[in-house]
Amino acid sequence: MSIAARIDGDSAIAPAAGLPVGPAVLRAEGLSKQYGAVTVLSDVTLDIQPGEIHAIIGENGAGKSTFMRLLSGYIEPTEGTLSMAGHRVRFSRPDQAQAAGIALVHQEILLADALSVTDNLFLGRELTKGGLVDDARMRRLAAAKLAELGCEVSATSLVRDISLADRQLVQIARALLDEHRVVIFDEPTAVLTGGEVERLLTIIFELKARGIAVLYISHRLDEVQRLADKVSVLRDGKLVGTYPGHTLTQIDMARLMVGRELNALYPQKQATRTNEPMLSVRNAVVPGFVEDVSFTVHKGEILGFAGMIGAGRTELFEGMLGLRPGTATVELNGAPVRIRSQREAMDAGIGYLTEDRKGKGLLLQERLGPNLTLSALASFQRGLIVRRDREAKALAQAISSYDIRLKSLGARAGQLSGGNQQKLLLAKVLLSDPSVVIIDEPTRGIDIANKAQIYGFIQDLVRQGKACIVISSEMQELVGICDRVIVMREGRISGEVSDETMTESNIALLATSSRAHVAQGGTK
Amino acid sequence: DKKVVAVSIPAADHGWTAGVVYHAQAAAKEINAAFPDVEVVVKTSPSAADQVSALEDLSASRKLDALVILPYTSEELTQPVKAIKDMGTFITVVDRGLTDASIQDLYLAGDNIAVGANTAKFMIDKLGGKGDVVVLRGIPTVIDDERIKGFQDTIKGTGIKVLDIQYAHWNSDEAFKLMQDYLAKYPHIDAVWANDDDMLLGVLEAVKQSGRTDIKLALGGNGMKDIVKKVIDGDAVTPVETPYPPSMIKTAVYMTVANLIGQAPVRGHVKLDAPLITQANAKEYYFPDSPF
Amino acid sequence: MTALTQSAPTRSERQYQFSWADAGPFLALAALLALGFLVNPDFLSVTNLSNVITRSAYVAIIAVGATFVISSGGLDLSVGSMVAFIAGITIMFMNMMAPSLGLWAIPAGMAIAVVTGLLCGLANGVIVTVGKIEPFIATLGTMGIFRALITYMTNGGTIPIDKSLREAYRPVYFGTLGGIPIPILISAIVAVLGAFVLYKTKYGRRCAAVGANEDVARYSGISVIKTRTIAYVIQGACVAIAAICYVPRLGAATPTTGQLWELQVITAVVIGGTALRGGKGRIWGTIAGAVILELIANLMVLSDFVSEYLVAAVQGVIIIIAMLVQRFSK
Amino acid sequence: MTALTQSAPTRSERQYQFSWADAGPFLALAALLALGFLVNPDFLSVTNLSNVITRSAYVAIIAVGATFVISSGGLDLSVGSMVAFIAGITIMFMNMMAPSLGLWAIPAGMAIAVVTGLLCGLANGVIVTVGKIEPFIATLGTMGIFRALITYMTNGGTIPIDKSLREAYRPVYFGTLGGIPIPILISAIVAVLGAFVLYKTKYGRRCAAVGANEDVARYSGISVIKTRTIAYVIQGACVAIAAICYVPRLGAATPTTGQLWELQVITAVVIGGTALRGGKGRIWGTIAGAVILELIANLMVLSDFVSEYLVAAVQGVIIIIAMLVQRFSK
Ligand SMILES: Nc1ncnc2c1ncn2[C@@H]1O[C@H](COP(=O)(O)OP(=O)(O)OP(=O)(O)O)[C@@H](O)[C@H]1O
Ligand SMILES: Nc1ncnc2c1ncn2[C@@H]1O[C@H](COP(=O)(O)OP(=O)(O)OP(=O)(O)O)[C@@H](O)[C@H]1O
Ligand SMILES: [Mg+2]
Ligand SMILES: [Mg+2]
Repeated sequence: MSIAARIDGDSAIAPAAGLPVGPAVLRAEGLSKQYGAVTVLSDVTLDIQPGEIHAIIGENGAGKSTFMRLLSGYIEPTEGTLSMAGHRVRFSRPDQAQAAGIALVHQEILLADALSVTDNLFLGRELTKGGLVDDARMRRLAAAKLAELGCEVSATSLVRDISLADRQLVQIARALLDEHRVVIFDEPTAVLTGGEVERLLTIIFELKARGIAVLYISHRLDEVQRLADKVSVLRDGKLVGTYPGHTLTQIDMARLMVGRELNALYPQKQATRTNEPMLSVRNAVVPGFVEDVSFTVHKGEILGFAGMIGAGRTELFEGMLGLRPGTATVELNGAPVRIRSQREAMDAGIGYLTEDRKGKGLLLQERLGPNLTLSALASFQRGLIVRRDREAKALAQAISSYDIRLKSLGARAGQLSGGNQQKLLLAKVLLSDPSVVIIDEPTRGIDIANKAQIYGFIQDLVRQGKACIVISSEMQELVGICDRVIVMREGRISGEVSDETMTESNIALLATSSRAHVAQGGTK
Repeated sequence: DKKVVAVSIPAADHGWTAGVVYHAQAAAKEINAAFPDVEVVVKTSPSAADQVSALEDLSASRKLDALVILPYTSEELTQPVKAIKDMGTFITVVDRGLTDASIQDLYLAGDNIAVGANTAKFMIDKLGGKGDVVVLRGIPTVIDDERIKGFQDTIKGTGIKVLDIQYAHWNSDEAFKLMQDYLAKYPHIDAVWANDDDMLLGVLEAVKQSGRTDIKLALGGNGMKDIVKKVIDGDAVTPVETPYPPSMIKTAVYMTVANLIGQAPVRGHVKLDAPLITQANAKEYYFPDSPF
Repeated sequence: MTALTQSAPTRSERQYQFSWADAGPFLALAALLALGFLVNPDFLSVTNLSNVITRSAYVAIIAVGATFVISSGGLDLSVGSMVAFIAGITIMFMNMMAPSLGLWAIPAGMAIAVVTGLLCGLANGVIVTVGKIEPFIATLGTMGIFRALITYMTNGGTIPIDKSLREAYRPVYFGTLGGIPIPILISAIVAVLGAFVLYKTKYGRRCAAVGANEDVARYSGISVIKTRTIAYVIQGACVAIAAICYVPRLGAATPTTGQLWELQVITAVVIGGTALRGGKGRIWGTIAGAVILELIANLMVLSDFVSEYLVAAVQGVIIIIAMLVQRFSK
Repeated sequence: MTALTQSAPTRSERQYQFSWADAGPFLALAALLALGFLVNPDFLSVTNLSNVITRSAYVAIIAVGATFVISSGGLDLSVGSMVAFIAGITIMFMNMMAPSLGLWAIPAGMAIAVVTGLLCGLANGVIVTVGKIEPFIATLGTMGIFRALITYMTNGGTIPIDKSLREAYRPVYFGTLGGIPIPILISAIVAVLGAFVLYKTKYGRRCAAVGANEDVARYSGISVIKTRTIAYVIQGACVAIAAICYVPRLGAATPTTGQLWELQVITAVVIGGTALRGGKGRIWGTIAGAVILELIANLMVLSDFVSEYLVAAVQGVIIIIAMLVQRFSK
């Protein structure tokens, strides 16, 4: 390990070069968290200085989110203390932390679905005029804050009606609404794409300029590299160390997180692609989202779908799979199939992994086994009985092949860390052995080491002669693994790239500007 | 050893049953005080099924020397009462006879058919043989059924016409609403019959509110104290009342105890009449302390 | 992405946009009125409509409270027996005070009614929130308790109000003010207050938030226990007001007073467009729902189509159809 | 992070771990038995207990079905009147067939009962799932409909079963097999079957998944409509079985048969530890809940402490306490 200028993790007071020295705005000392016998975070001591952007990185399940929840009052530590500007503080509720100036943007979406965007933003701190809630003013402020973030939803729309990305932006807006001393972002960009991410990063730099401390968690190490003044690494619930951000390369970070050398992120592309059409979709229409989209994916091919948020990719596939109203002519292996429900899609051999793992993917209150087998129960049946022993075996298998990390086997799906939930969901979808696999955002919230694993796994699928469609907002990832990428914009296909035209800049061009279509000379 | 007399009656869910409970408890208290070697136990049940359960419970935990029962329905209680009789218990049945009359050692009954028939006779008389009448019935049970039958059979062939008949569940509020609707629907009504006094209270309020003067008669039934008071006071619209005294339970308990400890065997069939209560005899039927 | 400034005006338009979902109950109401007129032209007579709307006042008033409870994620099955219990307490108190206070016994009794209502609501709220008992069961329990208490108080019979108070109190149900029956006025006031609290105050926002997502509410520093308990207390106050209007109608409380009102109240709230799972309350829809229910019952009597035995069936069918109309108008 | 293989054995241990939450209803049951013994030693006599458990069979059988409906995220308020309706149909059919079929009319009637139950359940299910109507309101509607139909069928009176069938049919309620009353055996069979379907089969998994999160279920290829409708159909079958046991007990169907059973059924399910919001069903808890309710009523009859008027209040209090005991045992 050739990592330069390591800062002593225990006495993180030692400043990184070029950073101002001062009293820590927030200090965690000996912080530990246990759930029953399980230790999730152990003895973490860390100082956060005003005006610094402090990234926390670590593998899935390393304890990052737990640490952040401890700092912001969502959970209470088993041991250890917090202090702000030298004064001991104790938070037993998040609003206490907020009152003290600490805001957390959750990794999960924590909004009330049935309420409007504005109501969610001001929940618990409604503005009033003469004792009455001042809706007009709250709406104005909400709209302004959302505009600042580049979120285009109306301030009066209900949260249940807006997309995942917009929800995330609403969450961020909520944390930024009041002036705080410390703002914590837990994987804020997992569901965002290019434009939104840039805007968020700009805002974070503004916060820093105003002397606000920012804690930033992301698996997108390029963001970490651009943003972070300091990088703290968690591994297995322990603080490995704190390092000056600008001296670390992404490879360094990955090594520190994993504790071993890493191979290349993207696997060598294999020539598994054939010209044998496997799934072909004609004239797909999803009212309000998708107009007339046609495409074909071949046996052994990895086909990417790129686009900005709101391009309609998710809707295209949900419409095609009968998960929302829409029409499409679908042929599988040359034979027409009618798909009116997800069940029929599965029976036809099409698997779909949703982008919304908490809302649509997993039963959070349920144990892992039943979650894993939910969509493939028939194959666990003998007679009428669902065989628990087979289920347990399948789970053990999934846990090892997808490297799902959990502290206890009795855990509920909701207790897994975000990344491990995603892996469980992947295992669930692949359990019924589909021949066409559609994965919406395969690596959202997945750490760098696991990403490589998942890419390898997608390759395994096509090597077995399946076809794979990957919808992703990470262009780099699409370029890294796909044979071909279709780009969507405003509900239509705006172009297609493959081989040498498959570059991030071409995809970005097709995704954003209508002129790009012309420039590409009609790749459609 | 004390002789045990179990009294099984419906729970107090409206005025009349409340009267039954009141009189049953009064009887139990008086007898328990007067006869040290008799114990009267009163149990109420909110439904036929519960009454069967209560019988099972009462007989499972002790030997019953006598059972006084006012059954919810005849059919449903016949077998369960028979099971008790088979254990050697003296059976007194009140109001509703069992389908197998041989089970009843003593049967004391009101006459629901007569309640309807006597009311009808009075109406025919008072209205001169013709007129438009609206009727409110109670909840769908035998009592209600018999009263309505008595009424309808009696007016058959006369000029009395029933404009409408609907359930008001022996409930004053529902009767009030129903009467309001009758009044809206029919521009002319000569008389109203609510087959229970709880309902009559609601009817009278609705008539009073409407200010209508075409209603010459508004009659009820059961002998509620407020209505008997009206009769005593010579009310023009409610000049008569038909008794169906809840106190019959008390009579039955006393007769049963007499059979048990007295030297006089009391068996057979007693039918209480349902004579019209008029201003002349109303005082006999007025119990100001009863809840009913 | 610079569309923000342009899209700003749309935002306020949206606010006052016509919503079919919100209009559902009112459409159903209009359809029912039209149907009623076809069945029997007397249906739309002023007397009949005024009678029916006056009658719906109790359920409407209680349902305003229920809108709070339900939108906060709770449920209250005890309201029907609570009406009876409060009416009983009120009458007993008035009768007791009549000799010494004279007619002042009436306002004193009303005050007692409100206090009793608040306490009953508080009891429900505390059992549900602090005791953490499923609202359905908790209030089913208190429903039995209140019903038993009124039966006990009346010995199963009736508690009539003192003759000396009767006439003075009567106008609270039968009187009019500017031609409008007083119960209608009272329920209008309750609805306006309810709408004000639910839509315009911090508490209203928090109430809906607690119903929509308890965790989110808690994380936002909202006390779920306090908020939901207050909803039950509001419910108690509404029940008390309904009881105050109820007593002068028949001048008595009986063990059957308010029987099954809880089901009517919940039906009114749901027909009005409030979801039983919480998070959204519609006061005006609730009022429409209460009127719809009473109109259906009225229509059954005014029409001659239906056998007396089948009235309940037809009512059931109409309610289901009304809900379907709502679904389709969405 | 290779801890996975090591921790594998823990799995089966955990599977059969003792859970206080699950034990709650049984603890409450034990507490009640102890209390009963203190109040009246006869309480624990074989006859009494056998009576009480036999009696709780109806509610238990229906509640097994309700466990499915509730854990799939539904609710069914119509079960009480459905019992009456099915009992009515069954008796009418048996009486009609008695002259031609003789005693074979009894099994034929039972078959009709089951078919009717399945159809009633299907109707509820379709209204709720396809009609997308809030289950509370939809089944409140069908509750009115079934109740009205039985009133219509009986003309407001009773339909007694034919004398010729009476004696032959009696043992279905009053008989014993190996010393155990037949209704207890039937409810045990229903419970075992229910537990098997809910815990061991594909359908049971799906049912719980639909109740826990509709979206997840849909995205897992589960038809929410089908799953939930089947739950209502199961409920209908259970109601039919309960009706089959009910008829010989009272030998007649009346318009008041089964009144308020829906509340008892839901209470039994909830006391048993099934959450009303769905996602988790506990068949054995439900059975315990049904027995608890019947024991409370029995205790009221056997003890002489409580005024007749207050029985309902004491029952309410005991139910609330039983729920609190459960909460605390978690
Ligand atoms: N309530 C809980 N009970 C038991 N274990 C828990 C609970 N919450 C979290 N854990 C465990 O704590 C560990 C750390 O979780 P955490 O969410 O902090 O990880 P993370 O670093 O944020 O991961 P990711 O990058 O995947 O989001 C995980 O193994 C998780 O299963
Ligand atoms: N229920 C809804 N009602 C109204 N608008 C909606 C609804 N759901 C989504 N939208 C809008 O539709 C558009 C498409 O949504 P979505 O973000 O899911 O598309 P996408 O191409 O899958 O993007 P990504 O997968 O990158 O998030 C967005 O503008 C979103 O705000
Ligand atoms: Mg995390
Ligand atoms: Mg998407």
